[in-house]
Amino acid sequence: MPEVKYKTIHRMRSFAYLFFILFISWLALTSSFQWQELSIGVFISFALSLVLHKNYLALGFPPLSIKRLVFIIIYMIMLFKEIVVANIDVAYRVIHPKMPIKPGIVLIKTGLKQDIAKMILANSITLTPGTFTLDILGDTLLIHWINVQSQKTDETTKMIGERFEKYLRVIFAE
Amino acid sequence: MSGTIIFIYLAFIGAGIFLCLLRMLKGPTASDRAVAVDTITTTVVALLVFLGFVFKRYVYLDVALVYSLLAFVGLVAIARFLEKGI
Amino acid sequence: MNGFGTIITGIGVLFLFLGNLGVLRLPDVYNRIQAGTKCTTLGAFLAILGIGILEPSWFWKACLIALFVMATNPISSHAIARASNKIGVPLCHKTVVDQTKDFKKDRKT
Amino acid sequence: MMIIVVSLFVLLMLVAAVAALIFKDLMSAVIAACMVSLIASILFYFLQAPDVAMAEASIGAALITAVFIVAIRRTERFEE
Repeated sequence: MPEVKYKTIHRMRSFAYLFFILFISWLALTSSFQWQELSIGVFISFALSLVLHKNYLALGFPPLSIKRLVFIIIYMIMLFKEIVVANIDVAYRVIHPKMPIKPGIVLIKTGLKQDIAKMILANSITLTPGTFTLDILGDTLLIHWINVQSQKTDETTKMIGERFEKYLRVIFAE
Repeated sequence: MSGTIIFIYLAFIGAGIFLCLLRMLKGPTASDRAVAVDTITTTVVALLVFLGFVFKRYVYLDVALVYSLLAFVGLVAIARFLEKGI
Repeated sequence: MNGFGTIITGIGVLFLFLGNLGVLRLPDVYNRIQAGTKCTTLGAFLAILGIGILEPSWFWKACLIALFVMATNPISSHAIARASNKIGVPLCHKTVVDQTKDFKKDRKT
Repeated sequence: MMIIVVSLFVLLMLVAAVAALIFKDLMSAVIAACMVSLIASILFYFLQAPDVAMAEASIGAALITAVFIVAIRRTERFEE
């Protein structure tokens, strides 16, 4: 019965991850190391992760590995750089007396499978220069673009989505 | 940080909130007003943390956390209602 | 360290002000959401981080609040934008292209 | 110095409250009322009462808005 054994290991691993996340957030919120608060935190995190680890499993996070960790850190740095560029861009458009905007609503395609990956992609698109996610359905995203440069779906996919997707595809690979 | 700099920062944040309030008064549709309230909420969270620094009380940071969480819940309720429509 | 934190907070406050100005100036709902989300997210992040640098014992809690703002702000703006796209709030006259109809065609099937 | 900032916020709260009275679209009036309680929460914060500010933010911004929205959904949205 290799299947059942794999499932048990998977479940225990998700339980451990959830316990770790909850305990870290407890430490960050209380920010004290007395033994009473620590023991209460361990107890509450244990009870919550006992109840909720099936929901965590349904989110579909991949298991952690060193390669994924490196890519997550690279992704964070690139995202922060893009956010700064986005802000300077929007601030320039706001201050300029004639407001050089050319807005429009376009479609793009994505190749990601999991819902959580699509959510991270949509939030990243929202925070980067000139683009804003309006709606998601299946593998299609509806994007509001403040400075339209192309109307074909292939080109917009290459210009907006590709720079995040090449990292997310590695992070969320099976 | 001296008193003059604190006053300049507070004046900038107050002027920003005033501009958003003007948009809330003018806005032709209800969506515009909801956007204005959303922007004001984020500005106010920064203002609350800044005032906590001015008053030198650690407890005041909790208020900023609770404020951002609850304003988020209220805005999502408004957005759900706008989506279903009349 | 003190001057560094003051400058970071100042940049954050400037971005907050520009975001609020953009909400007042830009012509229609979607453009206003663009300014109101991007500028205020970075502005609040930098302002809270600068306070954390100025008062080192508050640093972790300030980081927690900043991360929280950064996670929830796009979601609430996205909810409002999706609602206004669904009920058909009109676009401004500068708009070049609107492909919502193609998307809705996909939605029916 | 603080008194100028506090009076500015009182003025903003007054303007939002009058707007909530005037609007014909009841949804906009609910949004304006939400904003009144948010600014009231900041004023309590200025008066060094963080617990009251927390309660005002939770009740005013989340609970009252939700209750008003349920009420509008049961009745009609536009006042004539």
